Amino acid sequence: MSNPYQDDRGNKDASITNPKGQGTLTPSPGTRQAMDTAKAFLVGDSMTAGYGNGPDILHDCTIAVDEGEIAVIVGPNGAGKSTGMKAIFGMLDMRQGSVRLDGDDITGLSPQDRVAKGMGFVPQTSNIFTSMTVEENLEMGAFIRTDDFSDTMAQVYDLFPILKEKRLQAAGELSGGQRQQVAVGRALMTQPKVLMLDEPTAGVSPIVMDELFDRIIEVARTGIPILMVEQNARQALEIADKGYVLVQGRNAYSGTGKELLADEEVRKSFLGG
Amino acid sequence: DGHAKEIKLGVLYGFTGPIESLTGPMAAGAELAMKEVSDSGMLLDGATVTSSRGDSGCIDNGMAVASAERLIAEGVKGIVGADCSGVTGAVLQNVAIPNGMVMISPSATSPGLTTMEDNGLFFRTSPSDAREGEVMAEVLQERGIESIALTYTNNDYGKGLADAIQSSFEAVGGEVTIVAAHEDGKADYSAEMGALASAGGDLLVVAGYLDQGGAGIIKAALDSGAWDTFGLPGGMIGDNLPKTIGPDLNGSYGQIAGSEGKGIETLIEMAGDDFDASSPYTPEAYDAAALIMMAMQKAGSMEPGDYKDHILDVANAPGTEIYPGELGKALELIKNGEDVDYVGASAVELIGPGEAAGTYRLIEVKDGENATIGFK
Amino acid sequence: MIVVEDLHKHFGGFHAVDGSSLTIDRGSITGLIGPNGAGKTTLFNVIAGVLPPTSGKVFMDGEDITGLPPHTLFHKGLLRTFQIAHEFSSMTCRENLMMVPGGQSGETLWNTWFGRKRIADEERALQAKADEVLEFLTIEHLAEQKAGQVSGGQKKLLELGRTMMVDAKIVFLDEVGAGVNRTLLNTIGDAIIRLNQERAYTFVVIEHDMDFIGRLCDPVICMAEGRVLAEGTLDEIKANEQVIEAYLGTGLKNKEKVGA
Amino acid sequence: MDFLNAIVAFANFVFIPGVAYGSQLALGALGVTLVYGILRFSNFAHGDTMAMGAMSAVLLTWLFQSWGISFGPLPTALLTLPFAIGFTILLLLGTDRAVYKFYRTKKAKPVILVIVSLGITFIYNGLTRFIIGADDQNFLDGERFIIRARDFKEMTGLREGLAFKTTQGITIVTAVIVVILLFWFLNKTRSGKSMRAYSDNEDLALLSGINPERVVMITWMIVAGLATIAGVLYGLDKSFKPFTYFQLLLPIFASAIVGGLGNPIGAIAGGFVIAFSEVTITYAWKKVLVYLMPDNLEPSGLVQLLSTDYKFAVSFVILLIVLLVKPTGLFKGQAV
Amino acid sequence: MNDTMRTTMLFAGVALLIAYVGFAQSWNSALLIIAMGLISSVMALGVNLQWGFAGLFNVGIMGFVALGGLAAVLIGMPPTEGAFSAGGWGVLSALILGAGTIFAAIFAVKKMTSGWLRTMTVIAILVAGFFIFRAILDPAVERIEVINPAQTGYLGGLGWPVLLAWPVGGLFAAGAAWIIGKTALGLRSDYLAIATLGIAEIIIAVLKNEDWLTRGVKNVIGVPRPVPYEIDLQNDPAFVERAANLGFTPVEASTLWVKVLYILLFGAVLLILLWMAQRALHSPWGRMLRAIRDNEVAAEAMGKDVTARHLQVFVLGSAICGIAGAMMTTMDSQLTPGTYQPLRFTFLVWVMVIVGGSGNNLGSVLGGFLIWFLWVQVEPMGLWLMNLITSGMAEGSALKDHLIDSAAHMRLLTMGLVLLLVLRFSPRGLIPEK
Ligand SMILES: Nc1ncnc2c1ncn2[C@@H]1O[C@H](COP(=O)(O)OP(=O)(O)OP(=O)(O)O)[C@@H](O)[C@H]1O
Ligand SMILES: Nc1ncnc2c1ncn2[C@@H]1O[C@H](COP(=O)(O)OP(=O)(O)OP(=O)(O)O)[C@@H](O)[C@H]1O
Ligand SMILES: [Mg+2]
Ligand SMILES: [Mg+2]
Repeated sequence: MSNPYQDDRGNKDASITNPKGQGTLTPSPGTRQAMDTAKAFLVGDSMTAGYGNGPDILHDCTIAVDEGEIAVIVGPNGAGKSTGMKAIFGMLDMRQGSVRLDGDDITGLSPQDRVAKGMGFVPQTSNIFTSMTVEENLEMGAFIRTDDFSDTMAQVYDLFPILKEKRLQAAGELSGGQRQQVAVGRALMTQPKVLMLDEPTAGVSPIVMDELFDRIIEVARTGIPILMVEQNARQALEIADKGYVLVQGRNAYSGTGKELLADEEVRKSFLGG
Repeated sequence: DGHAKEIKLGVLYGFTGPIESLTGPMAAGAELAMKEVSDSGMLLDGATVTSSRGDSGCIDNGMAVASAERLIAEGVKGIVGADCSGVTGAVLQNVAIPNGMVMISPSATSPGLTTMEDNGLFFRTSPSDAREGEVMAEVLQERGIESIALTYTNNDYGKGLADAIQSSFEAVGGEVTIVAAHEDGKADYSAEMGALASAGGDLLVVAGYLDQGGAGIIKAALDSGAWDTFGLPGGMIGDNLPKTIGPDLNGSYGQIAGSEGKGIETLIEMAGDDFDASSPYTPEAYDAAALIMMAMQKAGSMEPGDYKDHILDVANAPGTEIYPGELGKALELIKNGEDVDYVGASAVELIGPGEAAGTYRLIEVKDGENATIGFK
Repeated sequence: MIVVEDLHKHFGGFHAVDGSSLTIDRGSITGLIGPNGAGKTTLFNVIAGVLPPTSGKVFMDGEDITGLPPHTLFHKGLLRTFQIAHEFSSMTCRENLMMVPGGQSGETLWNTWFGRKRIADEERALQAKADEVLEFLTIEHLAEQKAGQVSGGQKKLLELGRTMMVDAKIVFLDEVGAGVNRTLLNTIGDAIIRLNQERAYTFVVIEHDMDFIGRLCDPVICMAEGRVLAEGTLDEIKANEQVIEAYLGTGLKNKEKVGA
Repeated sequence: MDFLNAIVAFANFVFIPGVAYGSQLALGALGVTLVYGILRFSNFAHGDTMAMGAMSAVLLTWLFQSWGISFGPLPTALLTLPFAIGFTILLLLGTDRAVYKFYRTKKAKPVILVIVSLGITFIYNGLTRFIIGADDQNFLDGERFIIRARDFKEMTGLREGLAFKTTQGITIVTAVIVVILLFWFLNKTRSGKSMRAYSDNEDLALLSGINPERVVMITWMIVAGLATIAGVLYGLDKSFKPFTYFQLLLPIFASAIVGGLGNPIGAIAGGFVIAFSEVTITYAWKKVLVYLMPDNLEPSGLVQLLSTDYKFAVSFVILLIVLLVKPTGLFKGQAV
Repeated sequence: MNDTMRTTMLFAGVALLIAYVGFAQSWNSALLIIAMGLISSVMALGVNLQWGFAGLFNVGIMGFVALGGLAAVLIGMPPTEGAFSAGGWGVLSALILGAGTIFAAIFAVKKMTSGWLRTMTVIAILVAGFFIFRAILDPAVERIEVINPAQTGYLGGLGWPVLLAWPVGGLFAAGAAWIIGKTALGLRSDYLAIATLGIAEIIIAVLKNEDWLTRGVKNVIGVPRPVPYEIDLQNDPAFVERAANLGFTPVEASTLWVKVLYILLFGAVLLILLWMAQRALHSPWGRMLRAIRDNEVAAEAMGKDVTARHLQVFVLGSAICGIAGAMMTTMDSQLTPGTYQPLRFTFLVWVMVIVGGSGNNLGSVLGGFLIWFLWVQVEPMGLWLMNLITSGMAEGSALKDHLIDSAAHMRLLTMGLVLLLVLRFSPRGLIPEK
């Protein structure tokens, strides 16, 4: 089991306390798929990781995304998609492998240092401050920014009009889909250099999902790489430049979004036919 | 055999808990008597007496009993203690009686202890509160006080004393406008003061502890201008009170168990700077320890079973009067087969089943000090 | 089966459910769709007794069940899942399922002391059942894992699994699909259909995945702003202008830029 | 005139003491509520932290007095406050380093932290008694009263006096200022918001770039300030005695809870609720009624609802009633 | 296997500590620690049931323990001559009337539609009821309290065998817990805690101030015992002879024997309760409670009646504390309401539960013994520590004297240190929940 001291209730992921994502810096040999990660903007290279003292969840898994690209990770439940995201963000013990951002090795950095380096992340669960108002949630997204962020906030409100309506309401009182919008909005507020989204569209309505994907594409086209996990895999892969299929913590398939969509095997096993 | 023996006496007080600030001097008082006897070399052919302290917690039966058991285990031959009436009863019943251990409490004043089954093992050098009530009523009457408001610390001591004061005062024709309890160590006494002030009265009698709620009550009364003189029973008499309250206390008066000058003054002198011998129950503590040792001498044995029957002998007349500082002399007299009448620091006179008859020193606060203005 | 009459639920001045009336037929699989914040979950919560309604009534089989506590409704055969997974995090996944059935004799203190044999028998049966469900959900390897330590999607599966542990009359599923792998979701859909056909469960399903809704549900109810906007078959709903505007949208604007 | 007398009597014995005591409780409750709100556990050591802070102020006051420094009509202790707060900050940060940090990184359950803070209480308590002794210490100097009861009577010619102490005045003013500052800090400043964010969702706070150790540090520093101020003001008004500070914990917690844990405004309101329920319900109305009623209707008894023995019980009954109506306190507190 | 080893080792360790006291100090002390350890374990078991099983934060243990103590007095003490005829009926009718008032008020709340009229009616009922209650109660109480106030001044008890008081103490506590649970169990975490804390204070306030019931702060002394008195044993030639045969002096033998008897009684109670708790925990019932503790909303949706279960556990746990309280008062053979302090009777028990390992019954038992051991043995440890520290200092130096004098204050400090050390090395308690 992960951490014996931990309060199992609520979102208290013990692994996050790992102050520095320790790990050896030797990249392990190649993955099954030849991937050109050398010059990718953000790459989690040959990651092997697990929670606390538990078993390895990720096995020599590599995920990379390049500037202006959208990379989508798909896979069955429990495959290690979220774990991979957390590993890239330094939220758990990396046992092997490295993470590089824009050429720098950041394997040893703490999550908040990675934020400072310009990484933005929307976790899958507990991704909002429930007791704070919507507006404060967004402000917290801009915590590390020292410039005036009212423009960005206006953009977020533009994207998710419902949030503007509810901006003085405690985020915990929102509906499931609205919370998701707050979560994504919070990450956008950071104006990150790279954006990582763990199932951003879970629970949002079709119309908002479309808006969201639109926006993601727009963001990506401004040059910001986007790495996201999606279960709405078909829509996601359609807009993806790169797709990864994870199975049991390993890279099972990867290719462009189109390639994966075209692959019969992938479609049947992972995209629901 | 002329060989120096060592006798251990237990000192069982609440070193922690609500009267923790009284117990330091009390223990020192008892230990002073032991030192005096040891130095004299007269007890049972030159025995030295040492003390072994135990914490009664004042209000924690479990702890008190455990500490007492420990003292027994250490082989004490008598216990000076306990302090608060509640734990005294518990220790007496659960430890002293079963082990046949003599206990002399300097400060357990509850009338309830008077009649408790004790197999002749329990004594106290402080009078029962019933007596103090009478004395106080007389004092008040002499001063022309017609009505009092009465507040007491909410424990057996305070309650017993308040009952005694109330009934005695009413018996001499006084009026008690209100009897209100206060809890010690509480953060605020405005509520009590509100009720007391509303009831009114010529004087506010505070049957509490001077460095517990009692002081807080007096402060609250002075602050709100409800009273400026106070009646102070024994628990409120001590140097600390004028010191903490300041000049406003001048003119307040009361009484404390204690004898005419000589005994207590000698003790104060003996204590010097080491501890405050006029602190409540410190003289009584000294006397309690002294009594045990003199009874041992009289019995020619340090076993509680042997000397328990001699305590009343040494405490009361006839015999040569013995004051603090004269323990060596007393032991010598006893050795020579002569009678002694131990007066000690608190004018010990044991009555009934072994409790002090009670002489009281009348006190008035003058110029920020407790001045003795008479005896009763 | 379930009739909701002019139901209102207000949070302060905000009308989350604002006069909804709807009927859920016995044996149907009713889809409930609508934009985020339309009041779907709130409606569920009111029906399931988690929230007291501001006004309005809920009937089940003609019986007024308004405001009955959830545990009573459970015993009447009304089950629900939670949109945001509510797992019992310090218990294993298997225990998460085994705790569900009501009336276990081992839930009475007396029996825990003096009825060990009976409990043991029941437990064996329960465990077999739980393992079956776990297997169906493809998470049998997690049986001994603490539920707090499984992936987000797996938690949703557990949510669903709990409703499969007992014989329910009506099951309210609040976005079981969100976060669940689509291939698995298809299997789940099959199971729902099977339960519906073989065991005559009635389902009410909130989902934002139109494929899923389309495959399972008839009729479909679309809510918006606390009211029922439209009702009918999915095709009818899809054709409804208001629904398109409020909910479905018209697809990606930026799509053509992809891969450009 | 009688009417005025009644009002003055009421003000003197109920209103002013109630407000002063309420402010004292409120200041204490602010500290408790802050720890609860941000570090998410009930800090039992708060009473003894107050004692520690007050003790350092007492010692410093003595030092200052021996140097002949005074603060005019105000108590010297106020001059020592900054230094005493500094000491308490060091103390708390040290304690956090040595003790709490470990459990924080282990993500221990709140109840473990509660018990740990009980251990800290024992240690602080022992230290205080060890350093300064168990006795009462009076360290108030300067002008004791703003208005004395006697002066008031002379001034107004009323039969009832009204006393208003300097310490009461200072306490009330301080409480108001502190709560405004705190409220502003938590709700309007970046640091304050980051503290609330941390308390809400620690993991997400990390992802927003908030440095948790900094949040914890700021929290303890504010708590140290609050505890010292509360402890010193209380000590000035009553007197400094280590044991009472432990006892003070109970009404302080009651205040924080009635108001709603984690909510500064609630702490203030709670302090007054507890203080006034103690003072008013057990008040004997005789004195007031004597002034108000015509002579023939004067009450014979004390007109007291309950004896003061039950004042503590009464305040808890009120607390219960409040909680039954509002389960998380008057101002919607948090619950872990 | 490993876990069992660890548990066994820990218990063996505590046994060793106690044995050490036996050898180094006296067996009387050691047996006393065992007896009080047993009582503490029972209390810890009750709290563990509430917190460890169901997550109910009860900080009112003191009140339930005191109610148990009250039972010992009401069952065990002889009735006071004439007290009942003097005021017993008055008190009884006042109490019935008081209860009636409250029911009337509840009835009004339930039956009337809300509005100012209802509020006024309820207030009117309560106020009127209160004054009538006082009008009947006060004179009756006065009549009881004047009967020999120095010795009795209260109703006295039934004069029944005091062992009966144990279950009755449990019932008292259970009754109180039921009322509290009915009203306050809707509260969560620390709010429930402070509510229970307050109720405990109220119970103590009643015991302290209602002299007719318990003599208040004047204490009831001499509650009869279920075991023989040492003195009687010492005067019993057969006993003395048997003791002599075993090589004991009569005093030693009698004091030890009495304690052994108490230990057997307490041990039996603990074993029965422990067995019941263990069985309950490892059963669907325990599973249901854990589910409720983890997530009430979901448990409720899965058909578990959370309120009823909470009430059940709260009542059971409190009853266990009540039994422990009765046992303790029986052994002390006196009820001293002033001694009930939250620190000693509530927080110390919590420390036992947490240090032992919450959620684990064996942990609670271990915690009960260990913490009680420390509570009474830490003082000599503190003194020893001080002597050690000061051993190098000059005789009679002021600092040395100060340090030695402060030794008693070191108890709390040492206690705190030990507590922190244990929790440091075993943050989930010594025997953690699995
Ligand atoms: N406790 C609350 N206090 C205030 N407003 C609330 C509360 N709960 C929900 N709301 C509001 O009620 C509205 C309906 O919420 P509900 O959760 O029912 O939406 P939904 O239809 O389930 O949406 P989604 O598809 O996003 O889950 C939302 O606008 C939400 O902000
Ligand atoms: N906190 C945790 N402690 C221990 N194991 C965990 C924890 N969280 C997840 N796991 C395990 O790690 C594996 C991968 O989980 P992860 O959350 O990465 O899956 P995922 O691919 O994101 O799945 P999903 O699509 O369901 O979100 C799962 O088998 C899960 O049981
Ligand atoms: Mg995931
Ligand atoms: Mg919803």
